[in-house]
Formats: sequence, structure tokens, C-alpha cells
Amino acid sequence: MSTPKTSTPSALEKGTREITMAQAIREALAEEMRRDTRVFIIGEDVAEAGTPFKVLSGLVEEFGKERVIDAPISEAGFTGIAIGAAMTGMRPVVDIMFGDFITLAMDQIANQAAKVHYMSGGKLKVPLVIRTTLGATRRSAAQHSQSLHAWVSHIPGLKVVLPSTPYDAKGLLKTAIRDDNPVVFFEDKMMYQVKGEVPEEEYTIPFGVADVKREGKDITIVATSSMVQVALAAADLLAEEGISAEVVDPRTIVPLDKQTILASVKKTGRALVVDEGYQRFGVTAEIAAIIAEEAFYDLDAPVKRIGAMDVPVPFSPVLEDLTVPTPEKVAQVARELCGRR
Amino acid sequence: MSTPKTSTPSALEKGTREITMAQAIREALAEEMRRDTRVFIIGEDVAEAGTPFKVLSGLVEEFGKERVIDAPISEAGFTGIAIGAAMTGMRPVVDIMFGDFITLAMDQIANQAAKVHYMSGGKLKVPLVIRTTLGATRRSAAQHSQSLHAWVSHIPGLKVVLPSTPYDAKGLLKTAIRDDNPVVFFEDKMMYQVKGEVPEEEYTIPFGVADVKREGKDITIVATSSMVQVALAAADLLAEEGISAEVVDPRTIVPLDKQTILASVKKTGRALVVDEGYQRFGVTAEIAAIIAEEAFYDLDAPVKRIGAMDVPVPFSPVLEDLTVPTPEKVAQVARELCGRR
Amino acid sequence: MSQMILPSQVEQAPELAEVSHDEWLRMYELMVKIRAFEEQVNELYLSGKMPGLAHLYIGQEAIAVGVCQALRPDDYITSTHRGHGHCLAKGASVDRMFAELLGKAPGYCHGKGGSMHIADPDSGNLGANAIVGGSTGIATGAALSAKMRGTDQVAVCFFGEGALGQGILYEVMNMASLWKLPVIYVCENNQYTEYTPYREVLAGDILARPRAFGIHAEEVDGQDVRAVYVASRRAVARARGGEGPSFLLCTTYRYLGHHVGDIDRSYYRSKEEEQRWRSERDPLKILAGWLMRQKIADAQILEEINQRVREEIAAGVQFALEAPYPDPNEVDQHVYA
Amino acid sequence: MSQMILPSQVEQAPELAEVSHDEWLRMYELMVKIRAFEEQVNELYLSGKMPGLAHLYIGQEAIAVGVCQALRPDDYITSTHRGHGHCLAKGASVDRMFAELLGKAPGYCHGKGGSMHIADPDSGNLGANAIVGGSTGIATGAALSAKMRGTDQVAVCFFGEGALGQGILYEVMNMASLWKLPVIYVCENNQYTEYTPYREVLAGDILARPRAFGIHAEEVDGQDVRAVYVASRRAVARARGGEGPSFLLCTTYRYLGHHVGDIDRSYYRSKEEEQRWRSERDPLKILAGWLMRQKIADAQILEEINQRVREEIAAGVQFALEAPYPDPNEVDQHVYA
Ligand SMILES: Cc1ncc(C[n+]2csc(CCOP(=O)(O)OP(=O)(O)O)c2C)c(N)n1
Ligand SMILES: Cc1ncc(C[n+]2csc(CCOP(=O)(O)OP(=O)(O)O)c2C)c(N)n1
Ligand SMILES: [Mg+2]
Ligand SMILES: [Mg+2]
Repeated sequence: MSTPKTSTPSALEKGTREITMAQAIREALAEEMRRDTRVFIIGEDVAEAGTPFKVLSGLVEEFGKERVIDAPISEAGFTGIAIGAAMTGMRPVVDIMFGDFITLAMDQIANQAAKVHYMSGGKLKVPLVIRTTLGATRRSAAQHSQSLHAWVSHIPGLKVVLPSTPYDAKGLLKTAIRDDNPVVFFEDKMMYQVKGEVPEEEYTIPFGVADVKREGKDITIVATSSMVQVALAAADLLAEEGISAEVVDPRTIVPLDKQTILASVKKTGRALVVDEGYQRFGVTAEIAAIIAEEAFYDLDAPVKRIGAMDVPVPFSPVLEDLTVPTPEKVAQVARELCGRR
Repeated sequence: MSTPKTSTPSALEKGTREITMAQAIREALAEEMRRDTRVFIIGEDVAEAGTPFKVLSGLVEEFGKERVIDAPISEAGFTGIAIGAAMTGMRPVVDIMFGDFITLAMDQIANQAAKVHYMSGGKLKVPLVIRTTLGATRRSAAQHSQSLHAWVSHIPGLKVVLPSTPYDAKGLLKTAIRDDNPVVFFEDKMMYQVKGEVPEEEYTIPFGVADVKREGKDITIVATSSMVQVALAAADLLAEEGISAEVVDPRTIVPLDKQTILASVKKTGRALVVDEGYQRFGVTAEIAAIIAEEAFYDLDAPVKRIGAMDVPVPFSPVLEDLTVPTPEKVAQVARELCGRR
Repeated sequence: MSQMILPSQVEQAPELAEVSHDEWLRMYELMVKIRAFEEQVNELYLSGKMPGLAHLYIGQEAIAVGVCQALRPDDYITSTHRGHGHCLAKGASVDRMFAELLGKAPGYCHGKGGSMHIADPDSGNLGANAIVGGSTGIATGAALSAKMRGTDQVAVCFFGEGALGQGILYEVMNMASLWKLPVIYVCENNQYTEYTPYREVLAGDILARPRAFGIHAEEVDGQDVRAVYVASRRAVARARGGEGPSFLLCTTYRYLGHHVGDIDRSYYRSKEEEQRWRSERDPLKILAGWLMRQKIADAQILEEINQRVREEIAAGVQFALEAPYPDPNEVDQHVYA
Repeated sequence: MSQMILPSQVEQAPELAEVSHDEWLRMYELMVKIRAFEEQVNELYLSGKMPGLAHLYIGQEAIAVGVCQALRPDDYITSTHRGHGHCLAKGASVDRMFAELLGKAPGYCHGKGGSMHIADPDSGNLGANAIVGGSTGIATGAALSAKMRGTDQVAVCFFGEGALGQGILYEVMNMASLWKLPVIYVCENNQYTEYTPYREVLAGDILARPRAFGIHAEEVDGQDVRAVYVASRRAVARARGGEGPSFLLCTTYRYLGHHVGDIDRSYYRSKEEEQRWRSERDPLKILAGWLMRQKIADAQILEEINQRVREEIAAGVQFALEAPYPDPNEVDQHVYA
């Protein structure tokens, strides 16, 4: 497994290409399906339709309907089927169209997939990937806009991946498929068309290695998934005012690269955690609590956090836009943390 | 609504009785069912069997099978039915036998019950109580031992209650039934036979009011549900060494009484949060993050937290006992926080 | 299928004779209104004036109208992502619906719900639902509630054939049957679950499913409002009479895309198929033809209706376009009651 | 019910003749072993030597044994909270099972699973499951996997009639039927879901449910191992032959409580009912009688078997009682592979 430590694929030898997030995911799947005949895809409208987001377009043409399986609208059922297949020699990739629908499969995910290995004393394995989405502002209202990754992060036995660039998405998805554990892979539905560089050559990215997306010295902004771009935009705003923000992207939150996060905070003395899940009892809490505990004596100011507003996501654009962290909001809180107004 | 601020029911006029947690819950249900014919119970084996924990014994005799409804093993289905009944004039109390089974009803709980009021612009209401359990050490293994209250606490629109004494259980359950929102009420399955004083007269306890279960001045231990007794036992151990611990029980974690918690921490300068859910991305993280942020300048030491070990709950008693916080463990961490070894 | 009521049988059904001419015309007007509403929604989307997406009901109008004609105002319905037709048929008004779809303050849900969550409890609509199968419990619970409260209200659960994939449907059908609840499951089989022909994801016999749970079930021509109405009347009578739940399998077709943005459909169905349904099985044409043959209406009356609807739609969309957005401080209101 | 294979028919089934005398005696021994195992578990509980609870299989032995007799060692099963019988029938050994039930290190799952999660992949047992209906997806997925890998393995999903309340069962039956998966759903109807007679929580006709999904289904006398075996042989042949899933509804009875602690059962069933099943429908007696009538065994042979089983159980429980607990540092091993 190649292990580039940073997000700068240009450092690699053979040059790069610019592709979208959707393409990156598709390429990862296609490469792994070519490499390993045990890998297959199951989900709703995954074959000819290639999912409503068109992320899987073209895969059925190459791999056929036996390996790109259109399932009924039965999230619990086909997740369970994938678990059974994973326990018996296959490596399924489940497609759950919207992250909000993991609610329907939580027993299979949390009580079955996550626990089989442990309950069997290590005898059974569940090499399973669940791909699903997060992210609001698509005007899709309360049941199609949630970012529920905190739930699965809470359950021992699951790994949780939150890519924020095409480069990360491709490398992490390939790692997820090769992992022998159930991995939940969250894609920001608003980012599928975002472009980025990926190496020409094959690569993977190890889990548990955070990526410093921007270096800085005055404040650390830990940001996940959709919020990485927001944090980078905030860093631009802050730079104009002479505040140098470091943006750390954990990339996987289970396992979590505490070292990189803590090293950054120890350097800057200030920390702000940004994530698009509901703030209350969410992902920002865990990361903030870790920083507050383990970097306590290095902190010059309290650890702050910004999640989505604790309201069901409203439909009306004028309301929905208020519920998600924005560069302005992030910059504002960072500014206050740095003692500026 | 009467609002006693402390857990000392003896302060009330008419004297007290000693009852178990199970009795307290049963009395709350019986009183509310007498008071309001819209209240009914639905769940598995709730009628003649009175649930496997025998918490509901006797209710069917008084209220009949129309109001104590034995349902099939269909957690999603009967939770959904209760939501529909709640939206149209009834006030159902759903019994989900083990907290691990809320996994099966998460779509109904999080996507339906929690959101109906908001999505309808305030027109529809879901006055629903879901009673379920938490807590390990019953030797029930990985799928019957979890404390999954972090999940529902993450979802806006739900309220979450964690009683730790018969007194709190009775008063809070009555409040839950009268609340116009979906409320998830977690009972520690190991505590049903624990006894405590309750007033002879009727009373309720408001949500969002923490209870200082023991006063102290050196360190604040915020503990929930099953962990309150553990924290009190730890406080006894600490007292022997001259460390005075204050034990704060939030009683409801949504809404959360930040004021009482923060006031205590500002007084003691040290905080430890104890909860029986998995530690990672769990309840301790939120409370610790709040303290670390809002009491930052009053803290003499980092905020520590102790949750259940991040492993599926093992069956073997020698292993299971290692996974839950104990008085010794709590005392040990508290001692270190206070600079002692 | 054997149980399907054929047109000829429908025309003889005694229930038809009990419907007044005015009621027939009202049904026709409602169907025209639903179609015009949806065409307007499509235009709002194509012209970039509507946020998000919408799932249009065009082609399926006879089902919502035929079912709701058999209901009382205080009866309940639950609806789906494809819910505008149900909402209108149960009695919502065009202007406030458009306002909701545009996320405006006078919308039925203050703009917080939008197309997929529109609810109007005043007319008995407990809400659309964006989770496939998500409202099957709610409808069944409303029926339980009606029974417990001792009213004779009925609850109708509308859903697409895709919801047959969701386990909760079987869980609640079992309870509805056990407890003889006054609920009617209306399955609108429009042949596709998103972009997949339903037969590729559905095994066995649909009607046998409710029947296995002891539920009265029949197939209905979903393009013929008379057939839908007759079957619904009977199901409602069963429900009010304490005989328990029914299941109506309405065969139908959506003319347009799964949602407004689903323009190129060639990879999952042919233009010919679409054209066949439009020309041979159009619910508006079927009803209009019969109304004329029965001399309940003539061309002029129908054109007057069309004209009235056009005006209502135009006024409604105008109202919505001009309406204000909700106040920003609404964002955290109504999280808790 | 009409489809139930009557004893007389069973005795004529050609499949019976293909079973050797040794195999019959092995089946008898397995049934005796399961019963003795469970009686020992009960004693461990009553004497306070076993942590937690257990759900005993006594009365249902013919089902696990008859089904597993029709399987190959490399076929899969999934099991339930009442899973000791399935585990033994598929080939697990008594000593390591007792060790697991006592939470000891040599247990099949290092003591981490216990009674409700015991798994033995080496003999094809993918695990008991403490979530009612929780393994229906797993068994169906194992069948999909067998099909995709091109083996001719079969997967059997054991579950109680209570699992008919779980929606996921219908979701996976639909897919199993659609994709013609080699899975056999074995529903053990022991008349009670915990403390509730199943008819109080189950509407309609059980066999009609799988049939509605296009699944071959039949009722089987669950007290007669011959009937279970014959039906299973046929279902296995269908599965291996690519003809798809089957559903066997086995009528049976649990003699003791829902779990070992369920001692007073008078509020949900009568002693007379229990006695009737024990005396008239006991699977061990039914098989023993037939073996004797067929001269496959005589009283002495049967007593030798009983004796051998007693010794095996005694040695097994002794092994487990003396076995060490897992090392404390095992607690956070096997969370991740
Ligand atoms: C639980 C769930 N899974 C998936 C989806 C995505 N989705 C929205 S509509 C739809 C197809 C629904 O088909 P059908 O029930 O036949 O209704 P139709 O759209 O044909 O009216 C799907 C899969 C969803 N909304 N909910
Ligand atoms: C999803 C779920 N709900 C409830 C329970 C609690 N429970 C354990 S066994 C049981 C009854 C099961 O009845 P049945 O399926 O008939 O099996 P039996 O016990 O009769 O073998 C129940 C309700 C559970 N384990 N899982
Ligand atoms: Mg459809
Ligand atoms: Mg049973």
C-alpha cells in the first residue's frame, strides 16, 4: 500500500489528471472490481441508472448486472444480504442512496456488521463497504439532507471515512474495499462535480492518517468532508486579516489521527472544529473533547466547534442556508478565538 | 407542575414511601393513564407478561388490553403506528424492550417522530414517549447490553431522559407523558430493583433541570443514569482520602441544564464526565466539550471523561466487567485530576 | 388479474349512480387542476424558479381523486414524495401549495417542508413523506387512533409500488389486520421505482401479499376514476363498518420523469410506451369521454372548467412568486412543540 | 393445513429409504444429545454456575437434526437466541459449546459471544443472533455469495415464528425469490413469541406469506424428524438445482420456559398443554418408536446411545467448568480484523 502523507499528488512521479469526485469514486470501484472478482456493488438504481447522482455510470456496462446489482427499495434487507455475502467470501460495496436512509439499516449496520467479528471471537469477518451521502443545501429538506456520520462513529467495529477531495476519495475508497472490516464511506452529495488532481498511477491512502490541507500558525481548524472547503475558504478570509489558519482534515474519523490534530493544536494554541453533522452530541464534540483534554496545557483559548444547527434541515433556501457552517461563520469564530473582532 | 429542585423528596409535606425503580415507572404510567384516557401503552409482551422485566405488571388488569397493547415483534412498525396515533390525538407510550432494538426503529424515531412538527411548520405534534433500556453487566452480550442514548440525543426534535433514582424516574416519566414532543426515556435495566424514596403525593419533575446528587468542592463528576450510583460510590471512596466530589446528574440530556453543570465546575475547577454509552463519539464528549469551552478559564485541569470501553459488549463476565466504568476507575481518574496518585 | 374490475363492470356499479352530476364535474375539475398544477411545477423548475426537485403526479390523477372522493373531510391521508395530487384531492388550495414548493412563508408548512413534506392537517392530510414506505406506520396509527377515540374516521395510506420493498409495510399490515383497523392501503403501481422497471425488483404476486396478512385486496384500473371511486367506496364502507383494512392495487403510469430533472428516460423506457399510455389510457380523457357520453357535460362545460383551473393556477403561482420568504428567525422555531 | 405431510405419507417418502441405519442412529443420538445438553444448561443456570440466561431447544430437536441431516458440512446455517440445537446439529462439539456458555477461553467464540451468539464457521454455522429476524439477511447473503462464487452451497435460515413480525424477512424473501438464491427459510413455530401465543400477534396465513413472494413453501410436522428430513432434502435439492428458495413451516413446541428463568408459565399457557405435547408429540419418542418398529434399533442400542451421550455431556461440562476464563487483555481484541 503506497502511503503518501499529504494531499499533493503532484509529488508522485507519473503526473496527474484532473477528475471529479464522482469520477474518482467510479475509478476506485472499477479498479478494485477489476483487481478482485469478489468485489460487487448492490443498491437501488445502481445499474443502468448509475444512481441518481450518476456516480456509478458505466460500471454495469463493464461488470454486468451480476456484479452491479439493482436491489429493491430495501435498505435493511440488502445491507443484511451484503453482510452475509461478506462473511462468506465476497467483498460487497453497498450503495445507500442518501445518508438519511441508514436509519433503516441501523440494526444491520450496528448490531450485525459491526459486531460479528468480535462476537465470534475473531472467527468471522465482514469486509463490507457502505457508501452513502451527507450534506445539506441541495434543497432536499429534512429527510434527504442529514449528515449522520456521528451515529456510526459511535459504534465499535465500524470504520468511518469522510473524503473531501477527489484524490482522497479515490485512495480511501480503494483502501476501504481492501479493508477486512465494515467501513462506512460518506460522500458529500454537493461535491460530486468538484474537480481535483489525482495521480495517473495507482495509489491508496491509509486510514487514520490526517492530512494538513493548509499550513498555518495561529489557529487550527479541524474540518471534515464538506467542511474542508469551507474551512479553506475561511482560511483565505482570515489570511487577509493576517491570521494564519492551519486546516487539518482527519479524512477518517474512525480511526482518528489524534497525533496530527494534537500536534497542530500544540503548535497554534487554538482550535476550532467544523463538521456538517448536527452539532449537539455530534462529531465536533468528540474531536473538541480530545483536544481539550490532551492539549489542555497548550491551549490559549477554549476549543470551539461549529456543526450544523440543531434543527431538522428546512426546505426553504433562506432557512436552509442558515443551518450549515459557512466560511464567514467559521472565519468569525476563528477571529474571536484569536482575540480579534 | 411542581418543581422540586433537589432529589430530597422528604422536603415535601406529606411524607414519603420507599419503592423500586420498576414500581416508580409503573406508578407514573398508572397515574397518567388514569388522568388522561389518551395515554396508552404498546409493545412486546406488555400485557399479561408485563414485559420480561415485569415493569408493567398489573397495568393490563386495570386498563385492559385495549390500552396495554401486545404487539408483534415489529419495533419499526409499532413505533410508526404510535407516531400516527400521536399525530391524531392519542398519547402513546411505546415499550422497546432492549435499547439495542431502537436500531430497528431509527427511521421512525429520527426521520419521522423527530421531524414531523418542524416539517409541518408547527402544525402537527407527536406527543410520544418511547421507553427503553440501557446498561451492561447483565451477561446479555453484545446485542442486549448497549446504551445507545447518544444517537437520539444527536437528533433535533427528540428529548432524552436518563433517570437515576425511583424519585426521578417517576417524576420525569409523568412529565414525559405530558410533553407534546417525542421523548426517549432510558431505564437502566440493572436498576429496576433499586429502591428509593418517593413522595406520597403527586409530583412531576421538569425537564432540563439537573440535580446535584451530592455536594462537594474539589471536583465535579457529571454522571448519567446507571453511572450516578457509580459516581456516588466513587465520591465515597474519594471522601476517605479527603477529596470532596460533587456529583451532578443532568437527568435529561436533551434539554441539558448547562447552567447547573457549569456552575458546579466553576466552583470546583475540575470536571469528570461519566456515562455508560460507548465513549467514542458518545455522550461524555458533548458534555466535556461544553465544559471545556464554557468553563475554560475556570478549569484547573483538563476535563476527563469515562464511557464504556469502545468494544462490543462481551459475554464473558470477566471481560464484560472491564468494559463499564466502576467506582474504583472513576475515583482513580478523579484522584489524578486532583493531582493525587 | 382476476380481481380487476373491468370497465364494463364499473359502469354497472351501483355506487356510480349515487354520485351527483356536480360531484362528477368536481372530480373532473380536480383532475384537471392536478395536471395543470404539475405542469406549472415543471415550468417553475425548468425556468429555475423552484428550489430543489419535485416528483410529478401527471398520469396518476384518477387515483388521488377517486380515493379522496370516497372520503370525508375528517378522514386522514398520508402521502409520498409524489404527493401534490393527494394534497390537492384532499382539499388543499393551489396558492398555499405553490408557496410551500417555493419555500415561502404562506406555504402550508411555512416553507419548511417543501414538495416532499407538504402537510395540511386541516384537510386531513398528515403529510407527504420522503422516506419510501415512511408513512405506512403513520397512516396505520391514525386508524388505530380513530378506533381508540371511537370516531368512525378512516385513514388512507398512499404509496408507490416501490414501497413494497420496505419491511415496515408488512409489519403494519399485520397489525392492521389483527386489530381490524380502518386503514386503506392504496398502492399506486406506476410501473417504475425511480429508474427501474418494478418487475426487476419485485417477486411474486403483489395482491397475494396483503392477502397473506388477511387483508382484503383488489386490483383497480388506476386510469379510470370511476373504478377507483367504486373500489374506494367499498373499502371505506368496510373500514367504517369495523371490517378492517383493505388494499387497493391501482395500475397506473407516470407520464414524465421520476422527478422534474429526469429528462432522458430512454435507458429505462421507450417513448412509444409513454405515448401509448398517454393516448390510450389517459385518465382525463377517459373521464371526459364518459361525461360527454352520459351527457353530464358537454365540450363547453369542460372548457369552462379548464379555463377556471387555468386561472386558479395562474393566480396561485403568482401569489406564491410574490409571497415573502419566511423570516430568518423561523429557522429554529418548531423544533419542539 | 393441506400442505402438511402426514406421517403416513412420510413413511412412504422415497428419501427415507436412502438413509442408512447408521445415519438414523446418528440422528437419534444427536437429538438425545441436544436434549441432554439443554437439560445440563438448565441445571447450570439453576445452580448459579452459568452467567446470564439461555433459551432451551427442548421439544424442538427434530427440526435442527432433520434439517442439518439434509445438509453438507460446507453448507451454511444461521441461528437464533434458541440456537444450541442448531449448533450441535450442524456439527459443533459439546465441550467447546459449554465453554462458550460459561464465558470461558476455549469456547467457540473465546467466551465473547455466549449462548446467544455462538458461531462455528468451521461447521458452517454463521452464528446465533439475539436480534429476532437479525440473521435473515445474513443467511440470504450467504446464499447470494454461494451463487456468485459458483459453489453449490446452500444456506439455511432458522428462525422462530416471532420473526414473522420483522419486516426485514419480507425484504430478503423478495430478493431471494427474484434472484433464485439457494436459501431455505426454516420457521420453527413453537406457538409462543416469548410469553404471547403467536395467534395474538400474527394475522392471516403463515404459508401464504412466502408464497406471495413466489417462494415454495410447505408445512412440516416439526416433531417428526423423518418429515423434517424429507422436506429439507427436497428443499436442498431445489436450492442446489438452481430452483431458488424454499420456506419450511415446522410446527413444534418448546417444553420449558422462554428462557431458563421463565418458571411460572401459568399466565400464558397450561400445564395440560405442555403435558400433551410431551406425551403425544415428543420427537425423541416418535423416532425411537419408529426405529424399534423398523428394527433399526432395539432397546439396548438406544440405551447405549443414551449412555454415550450422558458421558459426553458430563465430560463436556466438566471440561468447561475447569476451563480458564479469557485473559483480560482479550477484551479489546477482535474489535477490528
Ligand atoms: C427509504 C428510501 N429509499 C430510497 C429512496 C429514494 N427514492 C425516492 S423515490 C424512489 C422510488 C419510489 O418508487 P415508487 O414507490 O414506485 O414511487 P414512484 O416514484 O413511482 O411514485 C426512491 C428509490 C427514498 N426516498 N426512501
Ligand atoms: C428485534 C427483537 N425484538 C425483541 C426481542 C426480544 N425477544 C427475544 S426472543 C423473543 C421472542 C421470539 O419468539 P420466536 O421468534 O417465536 O422464537 P422462540 O423464542 O419462540 O424460539 C423476543 C420478543 C429480540 N431479541 N429482538
Ligand atoms: Mg413507482
Ligand atoms: Mg416462538
